[in-house]
Amino acid sequence: MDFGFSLSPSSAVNLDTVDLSLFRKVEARCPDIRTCIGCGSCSATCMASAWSGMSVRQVILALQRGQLRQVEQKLSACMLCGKCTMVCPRGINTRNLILAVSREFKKEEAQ
Amino acid sequence: MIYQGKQKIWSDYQKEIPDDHWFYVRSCIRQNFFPASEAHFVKIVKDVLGKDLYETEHHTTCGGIAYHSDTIPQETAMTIVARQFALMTEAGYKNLVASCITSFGNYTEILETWREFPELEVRIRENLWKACRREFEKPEYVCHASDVIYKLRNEIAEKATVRLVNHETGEPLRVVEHIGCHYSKMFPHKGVGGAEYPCVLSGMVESWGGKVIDYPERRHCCGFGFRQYLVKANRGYSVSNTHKKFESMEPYHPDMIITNCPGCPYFLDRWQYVIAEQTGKTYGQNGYGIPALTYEELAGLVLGYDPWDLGLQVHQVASEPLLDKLGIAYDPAKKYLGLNEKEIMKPGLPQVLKCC
Amino acid sequence: MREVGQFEYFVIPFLFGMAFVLGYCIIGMVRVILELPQCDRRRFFISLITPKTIWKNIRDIFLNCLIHVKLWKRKPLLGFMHSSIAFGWFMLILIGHIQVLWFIPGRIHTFYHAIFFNFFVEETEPSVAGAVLAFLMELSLLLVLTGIGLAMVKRVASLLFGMRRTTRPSLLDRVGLYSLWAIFPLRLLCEGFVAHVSGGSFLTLPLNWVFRQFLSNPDNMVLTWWGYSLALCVFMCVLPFTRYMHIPAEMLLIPVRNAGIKIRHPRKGFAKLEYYSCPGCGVCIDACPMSVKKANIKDATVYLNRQLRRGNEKRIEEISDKCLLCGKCTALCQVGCQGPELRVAQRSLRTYGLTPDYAALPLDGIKERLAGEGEVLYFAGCMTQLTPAISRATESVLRKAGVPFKRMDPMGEEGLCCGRPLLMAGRTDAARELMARNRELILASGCKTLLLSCPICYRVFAEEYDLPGVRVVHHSVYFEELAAAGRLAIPRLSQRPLVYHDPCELGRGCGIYDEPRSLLGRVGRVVEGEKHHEQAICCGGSLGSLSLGFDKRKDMTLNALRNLCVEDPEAIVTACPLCESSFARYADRPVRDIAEVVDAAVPASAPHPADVLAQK
Amino acid sequence: MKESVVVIGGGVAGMETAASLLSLGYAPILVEQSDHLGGHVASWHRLFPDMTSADEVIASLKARLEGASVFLGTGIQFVNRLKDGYNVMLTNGVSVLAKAIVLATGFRLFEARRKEEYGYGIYDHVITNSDLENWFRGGDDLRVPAEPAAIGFVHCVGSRDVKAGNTQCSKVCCITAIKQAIELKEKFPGAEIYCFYMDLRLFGKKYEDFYINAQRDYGIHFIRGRVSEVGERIDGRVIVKAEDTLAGKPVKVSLDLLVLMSGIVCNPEIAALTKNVTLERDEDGFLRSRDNLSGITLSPRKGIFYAGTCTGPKTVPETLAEARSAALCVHDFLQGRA
Repeated sequence: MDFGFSLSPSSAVNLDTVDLSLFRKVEARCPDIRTCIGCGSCSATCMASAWSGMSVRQVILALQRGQLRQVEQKLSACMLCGKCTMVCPRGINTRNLILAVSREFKKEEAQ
Repeated sequence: MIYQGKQKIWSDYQKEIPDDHWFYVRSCIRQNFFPASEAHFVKIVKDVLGKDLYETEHHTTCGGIAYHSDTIPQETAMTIVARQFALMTEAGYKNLVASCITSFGNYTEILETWREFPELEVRIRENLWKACRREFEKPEYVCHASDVIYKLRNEIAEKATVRLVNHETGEPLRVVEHIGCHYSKMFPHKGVGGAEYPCVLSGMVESWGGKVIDYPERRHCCGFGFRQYLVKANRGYSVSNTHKKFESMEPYHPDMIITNCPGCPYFLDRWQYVIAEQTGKTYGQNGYGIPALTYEELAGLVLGYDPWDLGLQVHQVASEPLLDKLGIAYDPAKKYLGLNEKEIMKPGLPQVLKCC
Repeated sequence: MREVGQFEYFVIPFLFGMAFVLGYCIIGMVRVILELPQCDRRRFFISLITPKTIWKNIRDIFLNCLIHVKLWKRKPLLGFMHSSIAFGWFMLILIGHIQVLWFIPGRIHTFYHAIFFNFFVEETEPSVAGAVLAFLMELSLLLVLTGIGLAMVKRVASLLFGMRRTTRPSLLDRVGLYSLWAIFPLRLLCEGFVAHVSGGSFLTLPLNWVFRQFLSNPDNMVLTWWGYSLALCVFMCVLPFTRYMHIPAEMLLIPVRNAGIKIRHPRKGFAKLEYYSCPGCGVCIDACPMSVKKANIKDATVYLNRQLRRGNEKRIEEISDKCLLCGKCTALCQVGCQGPELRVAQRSLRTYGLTPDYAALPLDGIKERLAGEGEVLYFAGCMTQLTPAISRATESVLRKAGVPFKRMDPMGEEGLCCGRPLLMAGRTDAARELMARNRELILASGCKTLLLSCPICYRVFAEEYDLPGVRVVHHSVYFEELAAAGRLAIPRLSQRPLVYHDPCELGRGCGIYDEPRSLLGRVGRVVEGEKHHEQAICCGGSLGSLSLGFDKRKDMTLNALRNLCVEDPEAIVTACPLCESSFARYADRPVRDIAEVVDAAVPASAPHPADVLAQK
Repeated sequence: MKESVVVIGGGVAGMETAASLLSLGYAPILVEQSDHLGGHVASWHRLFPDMTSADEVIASLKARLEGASVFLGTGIQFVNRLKDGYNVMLTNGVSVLAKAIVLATGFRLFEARRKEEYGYGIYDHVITNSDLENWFRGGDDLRVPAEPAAIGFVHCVGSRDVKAGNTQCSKVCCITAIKQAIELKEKFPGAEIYCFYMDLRLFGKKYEDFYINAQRDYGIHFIRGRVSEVGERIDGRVIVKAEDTLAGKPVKVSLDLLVLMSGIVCNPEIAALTKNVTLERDEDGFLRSRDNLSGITLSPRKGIFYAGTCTGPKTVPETLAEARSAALCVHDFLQGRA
């Protein structure tokens, strides 16, 4: 029956059931992903963030929360210029991280 | 769960509830959806327990729905409430009892606001005088009707003919108690047992022999949320809230839900039908739903009133499985007979949710 | 006694080894040529019949394979060691064949007569030609033996040969090495035994005299010939599986490279030739800036080549990702093995689940802003955004020189990356897409000159972009031109010593060494670090490395700084924003970009030379 | 005869003050209400940042108290102001006349039960930082499961919280939570550990290193967001809800153990102590120093001094340094120099 409205999926992240497989794979290639403190320097300095929403910080977070579609969306315009690596206060090798994510990412799993 | 821990919290939130002489204000929603509940509240308090409860046909809405739906300014709501107080003062009462949780919250909020901003009270007094030449005294006590039943729960238990146990197994029934948001979430000290582990309803359940279920989403709103339901575009959000609660309580296999708010029994009841239609899922046993009752209906049941007199037939979820568990006799043929055995017509049956 | 034409069984091991190694190399060569893409193959064949390249090939093979000129330049002793073995051996083979042709021309087809010549002949030295040939043979043998002797010394004291670190040979390498070492002393022994019969020269004749003092039965000497033949056999049989494969591989590598072919696939064709041409000498270990940390030694190009031969995928990946792509290993490598290109090719093999999409870039808006005619278009680049002093100084110098310009990527506005970092990461397709967009913008700007601050950008714009009518120039070159043309009035300030650091991409990458120095020389006294020009040491900040973390780079930067400060310069000047940031992090003295130094030197109020002329 | 100085409170602040006074040549009288010295530190297991054993710290402090008069199990009946000093009446009937008193009355741990939504004392697997230390010390605690798969820490319980009546930062909880998280991870390497924080305030020496280690080497997850509520699941695990503020999304997780980082709040008993001799208190309830920059150990009253956390949350090294400073102030005062 069409009520004109329907159940909306929860926006909450459930850490009990969250799919961390991609995060674990990326973590294995790039363990310093864990040390992100979410300061946002990477996004602030990003040449692509202004026109694409690119944000390494959000990618790291999305990986840890299993939100694979956001990973794709937030990484789509990376030019690998390395500014984020230059500014990261924790010395995270963000380029390596981006490449690791790009390699391990599987489009079909993100659906 | 450490029960003693909860008792300790409850002891911190002992609310003073007057014994007698109440000025009763009804609920807009309940008068329409659960008229028998209010009628039985009056009946139990006045006739069964012999207390003094005063009502006047001159009282109006408290303005709560309009206030929470952002359609009237606060000052208007305050002036409406001031008029209720004036009616109470004129009738010579000092203890206000609201049937509606939102009204109760509204009264409490307004009194607290006046306490913080006395100049506002002065202005409202002027407004009221200009509008209808009335004056008021603030109530000494503001209670919710469920506070009164809570206060009288042991007296009711003494007179009870039915206990909240499965009459076949002797096991206490598993009861979900759902407290209206405006009862104590705004002012925890104004509710019996505070906001986190309120015991206004659990006290009744335990006193009448049932067992209260503590499930993770017990604090969650029923889904009404005023704007969430009243604006159709938001209704998906409303039903999703309710769905979340049912998913959370499901593993506990509750036998029933009791509520003390106008909206809650309505939404916890009706949305079970919508969820069943949309997801194919039901939460009671054998395809039935979980009956969601008002505390007055429950009090009426334990006192031995006829389920159809209590208005259980106006619920979407069939209450027969519950009545069977309790061992309460009922006549299925009379379910849809109204006052004076007048046919009130049988509703159509839903596709998924099993109803009798 | 013995007669020419008599067959001796001891030649069989040699013949077997020879047949094996020849067969292996021919098959390998055919495979490599077949693996070349068709266009490259055609190009190769054409080069083989082009006189210019023929001559170049012969010269290169002679100079590189036999004389090892690069090693001579690096350390004469090391060069001598290698060329004495290679050239000496070559001469032994060559003269051996001349001897056969001279004395027993009918046997030239047998292969082995040239190798075991002295066994099969008698009395060769009485003739003048015979004596000269014998003398030359033994001179060559002496040369080889000297080389072998030096090689033995080198194994225990490599530092004498200018090598701090050298590779650890594998087991087969050792077998090859010891058999190689054994061949020539055995040959001396063999020929010493028979010198009284075959004739000989200054080495074998005295040796023969000594032997005959205590050796009665001359038949025993057949065993030594067996030993000699077996040593050759062992060497040739293990050769394809050892570093000595570089001997045949390099002979093909040189013509293929001279044909102008580039690495396209890390395992096929040209790349295969490259890693088989690696002699495993380990020069690249000392060359590699990462080698300051012991943990990185195994990531030098020589190990990449070794792993590529072995097919150890995990290590290949690791080594490929770690490299800074500074290019110093190639600059020092005697066979010119292109370590960085091999690694980039390896990186480009990967498949990615995420492909970038640059469609959202607001191209039209930028085009509108850039529209103009004939101005200099200044592209500061991503890294310069983090070192605004460079772009500010560049703009200021342009203004002082009266050069009208437009900024392609103003601070804080939408900017594009040049595409080089993507290329370095092997993401060629994405890089091409990005480059196409940049190209569109540059062409839309109507500029005639594209000025770059960053050598990373400069290299890709210069090498990979197709920008007709646009001159791509790095600011160090451009400013030098302005100064030379008198458009920048730089008063010679002082004799203060300034060291110039060659950024990898500008120096080794694009061969620009002189202009920055000459520009800097207008401001102060240019001093050099211990290593400079093509031997300059990477600052450690390179974008080339994918996996090297920040904490792993500090030692490299410190080492590069130590190298730059040997002359105790007042300041370190470079021409790359990345080098500047890397050095500034740890340096104990000011680190400046050349643009900043020039800007500070040109007086702000100096009238523009053109204006001065106009007033006159 | 040596001059007597009354030191009220036998925690690390009181002990260090008394020890310093002793070596300055005074006769300190150390009064402690409980039956042991060491205060809160004595109930702790190991101390950041060097994982020093708390018992060792207390033992070395005790050793330096040789010769001081220590009254254990003794409270203060009243303090009266005399013309030239104070009369301190102890609950054991002893009356002491002293020119100087040092208050080292310390703090209380926030009563975690008051944050009802976290269910301390109600849910089976919710404990406090101090319960956890007790467990580390070998104490039994049935609330700590044998093999937890997931453990959570809630920072700022009762700190920086108007609703809890405490707006101050307790200063030590961030680093304590990280220390305890690492200790738990060492005990239960298979467990996922989540720290829910509002801000991480890792100001002290080596604190940031602790934080990086916790992230990098122990894989502890830090989620920026305050836990809103805790519920109990049917299997007895607790379910924690918060907002992941960096993601802007609600987050929930089921845990086998939840540790509440109870904050440092003022010691309410100060009120009784200062009945006859009024000492002003700050809005947060802690004693008000003469000034917060150079006179933190000075009370506004002549002859009364403060040491340690009675003036606000402090770390152990800060407390000890302040105790020594208080002893010196007493010395200056008794020498007539201040």
